[in-house]
Amino acid sequence: MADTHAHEEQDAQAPEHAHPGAREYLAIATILTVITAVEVAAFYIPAMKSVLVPVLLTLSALKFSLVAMFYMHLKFDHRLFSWLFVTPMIVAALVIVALLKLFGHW
Amino acid sequence: MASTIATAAAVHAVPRSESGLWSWITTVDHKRIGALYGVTAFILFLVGGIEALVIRLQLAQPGNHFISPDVYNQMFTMHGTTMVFLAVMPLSASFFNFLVPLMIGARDVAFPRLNAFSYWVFLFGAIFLHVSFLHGGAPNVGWFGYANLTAKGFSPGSGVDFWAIGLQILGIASLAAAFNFIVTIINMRAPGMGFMRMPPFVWMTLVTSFLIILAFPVITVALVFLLFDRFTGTNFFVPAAGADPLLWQHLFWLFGHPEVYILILPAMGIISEVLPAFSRKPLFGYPVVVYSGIFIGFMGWGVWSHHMFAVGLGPLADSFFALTTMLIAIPTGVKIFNWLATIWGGKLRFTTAMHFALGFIALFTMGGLSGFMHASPPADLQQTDTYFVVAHIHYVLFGGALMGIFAGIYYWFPKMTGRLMNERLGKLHFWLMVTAMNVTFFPMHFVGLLGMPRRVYTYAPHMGFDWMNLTSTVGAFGIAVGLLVFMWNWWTSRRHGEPAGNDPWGGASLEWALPSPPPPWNFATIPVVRSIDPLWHRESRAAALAANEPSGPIHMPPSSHWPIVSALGATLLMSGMIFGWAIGIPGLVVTLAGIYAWAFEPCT
Amino acid sequence: MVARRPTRTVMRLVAALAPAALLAAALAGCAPNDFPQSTFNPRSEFAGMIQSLNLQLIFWVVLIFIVVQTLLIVAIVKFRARPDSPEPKPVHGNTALEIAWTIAPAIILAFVAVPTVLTIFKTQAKPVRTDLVVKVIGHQWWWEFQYPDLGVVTANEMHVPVGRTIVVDIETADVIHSFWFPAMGGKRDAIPGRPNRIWFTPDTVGVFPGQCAEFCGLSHANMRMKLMVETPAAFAAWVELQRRPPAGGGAAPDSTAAVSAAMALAPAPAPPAGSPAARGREIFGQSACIGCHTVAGLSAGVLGPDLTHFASRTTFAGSLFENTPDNVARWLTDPPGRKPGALMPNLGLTPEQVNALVAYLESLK
Amino acid sequence: MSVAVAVHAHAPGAHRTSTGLNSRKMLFWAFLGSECMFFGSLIATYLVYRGRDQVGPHPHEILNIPFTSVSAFVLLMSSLTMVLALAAVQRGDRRGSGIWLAATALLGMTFVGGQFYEFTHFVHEGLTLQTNLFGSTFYVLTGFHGTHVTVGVIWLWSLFAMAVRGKLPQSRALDVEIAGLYWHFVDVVWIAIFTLVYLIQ
Repeated sequence: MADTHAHEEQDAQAPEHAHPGAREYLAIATILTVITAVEVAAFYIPAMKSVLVPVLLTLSALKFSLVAMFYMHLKFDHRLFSWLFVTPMIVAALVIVALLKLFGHW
Repeated sequence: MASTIATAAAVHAVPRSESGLWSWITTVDHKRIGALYGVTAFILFLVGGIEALVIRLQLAQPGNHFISPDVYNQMFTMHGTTMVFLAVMPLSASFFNFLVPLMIGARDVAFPRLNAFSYWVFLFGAIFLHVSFLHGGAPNVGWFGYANLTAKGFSPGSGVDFWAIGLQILGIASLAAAFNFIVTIINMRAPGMGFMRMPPFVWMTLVTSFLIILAFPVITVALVFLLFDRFTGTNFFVPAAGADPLLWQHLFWLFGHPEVYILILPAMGIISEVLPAFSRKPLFGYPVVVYSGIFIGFMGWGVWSHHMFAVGLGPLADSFFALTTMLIAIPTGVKIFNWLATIWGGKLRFTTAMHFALGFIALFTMGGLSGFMHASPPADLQQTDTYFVVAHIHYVLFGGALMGIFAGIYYWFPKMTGRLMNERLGKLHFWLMVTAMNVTFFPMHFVGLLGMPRRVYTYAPHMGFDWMNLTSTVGAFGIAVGLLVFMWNWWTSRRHGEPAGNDPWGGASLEWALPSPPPPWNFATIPVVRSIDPLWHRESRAAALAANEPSGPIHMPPSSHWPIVSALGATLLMSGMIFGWAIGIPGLVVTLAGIYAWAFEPCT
Repeated sequence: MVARRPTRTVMRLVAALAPAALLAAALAGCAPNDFPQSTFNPRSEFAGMIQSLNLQLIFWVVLIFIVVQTLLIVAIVKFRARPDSPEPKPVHGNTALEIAWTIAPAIILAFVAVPTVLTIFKTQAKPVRTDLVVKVIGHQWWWEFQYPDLGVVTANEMHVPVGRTIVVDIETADVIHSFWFPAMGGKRDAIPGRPNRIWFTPDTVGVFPGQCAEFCGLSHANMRMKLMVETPAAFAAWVELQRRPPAGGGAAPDSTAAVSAAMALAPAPAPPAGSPAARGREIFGQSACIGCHTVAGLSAGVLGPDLTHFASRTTFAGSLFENTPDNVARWLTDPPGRKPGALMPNLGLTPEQVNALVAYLESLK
Repeated sequence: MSVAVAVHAHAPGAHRTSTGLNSRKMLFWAFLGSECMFFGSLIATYLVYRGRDQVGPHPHEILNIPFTSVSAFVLLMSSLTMVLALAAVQRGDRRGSGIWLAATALLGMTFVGGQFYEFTHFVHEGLTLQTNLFGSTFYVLTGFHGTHVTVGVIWLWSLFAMAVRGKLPQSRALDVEIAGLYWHFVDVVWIAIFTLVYLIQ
């Protein structure tokens, strides 16, 4: 019954949903570049000082998700892969936050 | 039945390369790797046990001079390190290896060569760690290796280096195995075996594997810091540079607490298989048992600082970690009640395996309850770092993990060898060990509450705990006698035990459909699973037994010697940190060659 | 036959429990003399709070233990396979039951969690008042006690007045140690670069042993100490003695000066010329002793314990040995041989030199 | 009744799987999850120790934002070339595969070269591994990241060698996809490091 199984070998073509093409990849790259430029700019603008940390954290999280979702295909791949990656990431983030708190950083 | 015999004949007809030393060195068969893990880990368990006996002899009376304080410190460090990393973890890994593919209806694990690699790295790491005895003394800073005692200035010998590098090597083995079992369990299940039809042992293997892949990177990083401090003079744990030695403790217990669950969850999985089989009743509340296991695994990440109440974290952190710790008591309690409900109303057969499973419930409950006591920080301030905690961990790890492992050995020995173990000797082993275990560890509760700190090589007379320590020492030798009975039983039953047949106990899960021992390919046909206990239902039983009827060619992965070569290379490479370039450079070359050859070796 | 064995297990468990309960009761009320380092012998309000919490915990733990083991035993006895027992019903679960035994532990937890959190905040609150500050410094492997407000420095034996709130500042000179007098309450770690503090109010006069509770290397087992809880008058007399130059004579320094080093004390007067003690003082002054030890007026070493009032202590070397001339002589002959890992080296002293040093040290009252 | 046991060589991961997902890819995602904890611990240490130095140089005195912004940009662009390489392999475009794989590897080498320059420069400025906590945590964190990039570069060149020899057909696109996952992961880690270490001082 192995042969009759619904899921065929699918590693080669990965034919799930419509993968983004070169155009989308370029668009994402442009967005990433712009965000990076904004981040660096924010770093140099004195007026941003008070909100710098939340702004930078948000922007880098955005970059992170764009790369993970589009370049790493998490958006188009099986949910399981997202689970395998995002759960540890959340644990890691919580650990960082907890350690900062325990060492009295705020 | 005829087909079973024919299949068994095929096993004996396998080519010559399937027997002999070389076949074991190059094997990728999960059952053989399981056997290698089991035997190696048991030998190391005996080494750790001998270390424990030495410790107990030294503590038999106050002011004893049986061994020097330095040897004592080496003994308790190696006892802890050995029992955690070289005995209980690999014994569990032995069960993962042998059972998981059989239970989920697979021919092997997802990555058979990676599996062999895990074993060889584990073996070489264990040997490396023990080389320290011949090379200036074993590690002597405790299995927890608190900074800054591990700094070069306070521990100038190479023992700490051996410890840190040895744990890194063993970490590679654990990680590789854990990745393998995650993928195996998610991806190699037989058709019809949904997640909620997996045997509870497989579930606990999955949770344990996730804990390993998340916890080991943390200790890896901590050990990297330690090695940098010791080899290059960095400041990670140097208070004079502004560093905080508590960082080590946080990182260590961030790993260490999940590690506790890595040790106990497999045993919980084992008894969740054994209790139903000998009660003739399905596991009570299977989904709840599974979810409790997952919840315990997840909560294991939020409680680590309860190992550190005495360091003065402040009332807020103390309260937080006290409450999360107490929260874990709920799923643990739920599991215990579910096990009780499983046997309740059953038709109990008191085989040796059942004895050990019931012993698990009784003893693990005690370990859990003492754990509940020091979940309360103020109470813990009187208990932590005393023998009370030694009693607690031994009720959890001996009364829990080891009782579970022995239940598993007696339960699956027939499947592994095709013969039954001697029940009379088995019960003698059980009663000797349970009695001796209580004689050894029960007084430790009181020794601790009476004020004896742990990790002391001697104690003053007239403190009121002389006779209790002596009792513990006597008990430890009782455990040793029990183990001798077990070893005798194992040795003789292997050759002369009663033939077991496919299913001596009337088990519910897929492995009992197969001949004992199973053929190299396990399932001649991959069965279709229609229920959680396939062998207990008429129609799914037929489907499961059909697994022995061949229905086409079988692809099996070929043997490979590259895993052992790569493992040897990696170990030599890391040993180079102690033994110098002459070992390190060849190690690097062998590693790269091994990985290259591995990557381009035709295989499955 | 086989089935009966578990019954015996149960009986054995019950049998084990009974003496355990008796033992617990005995310990709780017990004679402290038999168990001097017992945690069930609270002699301060800090220890008392822990004790009452601990007793609550023990109550619940014993209760749960009895319930679970009873259920286990009953199941084992009642449901053992008999030739005539029917095939069990394949029960897969019972939602109501499972909810019940999820909630029951949660309720018990609430009963424990509330007093736990209250006690945490009570014991870690700011001290209601501060009668005496003692700075404890852990060393491999001995304890140093400084009384910054009194200008007193001593080792291994901590003196405090009864009924007064003692604030203990805990530090370390090398690795992590843990300060623990069970009779006074819980332990607290001495961590490099991270000063810690506890406080307690002793309520009974007496001598209470304690020891380092965090593994700190080779001689961790030998890092013991004593707490002398004294009447205020006796404590004042002890302070007076410590502030005096040893062996009488000399004026006490200004008591308001907060000094941490014993160097502020007036110099010790020399023993009568020609006596063994004088010869000992000479040897002390010329040998490696002065590199590590302070004797007011003679030396200012800080690596080893302050010896200015050595003879006023009942024990020495991590409270390991009685302070007798014989013991001190044996110690001076080979310190690492007497206490493994002792940083004090074997100075290769002749018996004559040892005797002179003993005479000198025993004169430092 | 005879059981044919064939020791068979065929494409890796070609087995039927219960989820229909490729086993190697799944292992790799689990590995990346594990790597999250690895870098998480390194980053946590860097952040915990920030501002505890007894002696300089301190981060704000030495970190060169314009220079590192360019490095970060280079690594971001290498992620773009990486997805283009994968797309080329999946199309069976042998020439494109080679070009984009080489471009990715070269961008990666540029990044590593930049890091090498940065480290040498910092050492000249008086910041070594041993100088202070900043030195220890900074070099070990970014050094481990740099090591990951270096491993990725070696991996990419091996794939490049296979591509130019025509040994990277469409059927082996998974090999490139997995290398790509690794490469993108290294990129997102740098996104985090760039923000947490360089920009938030």
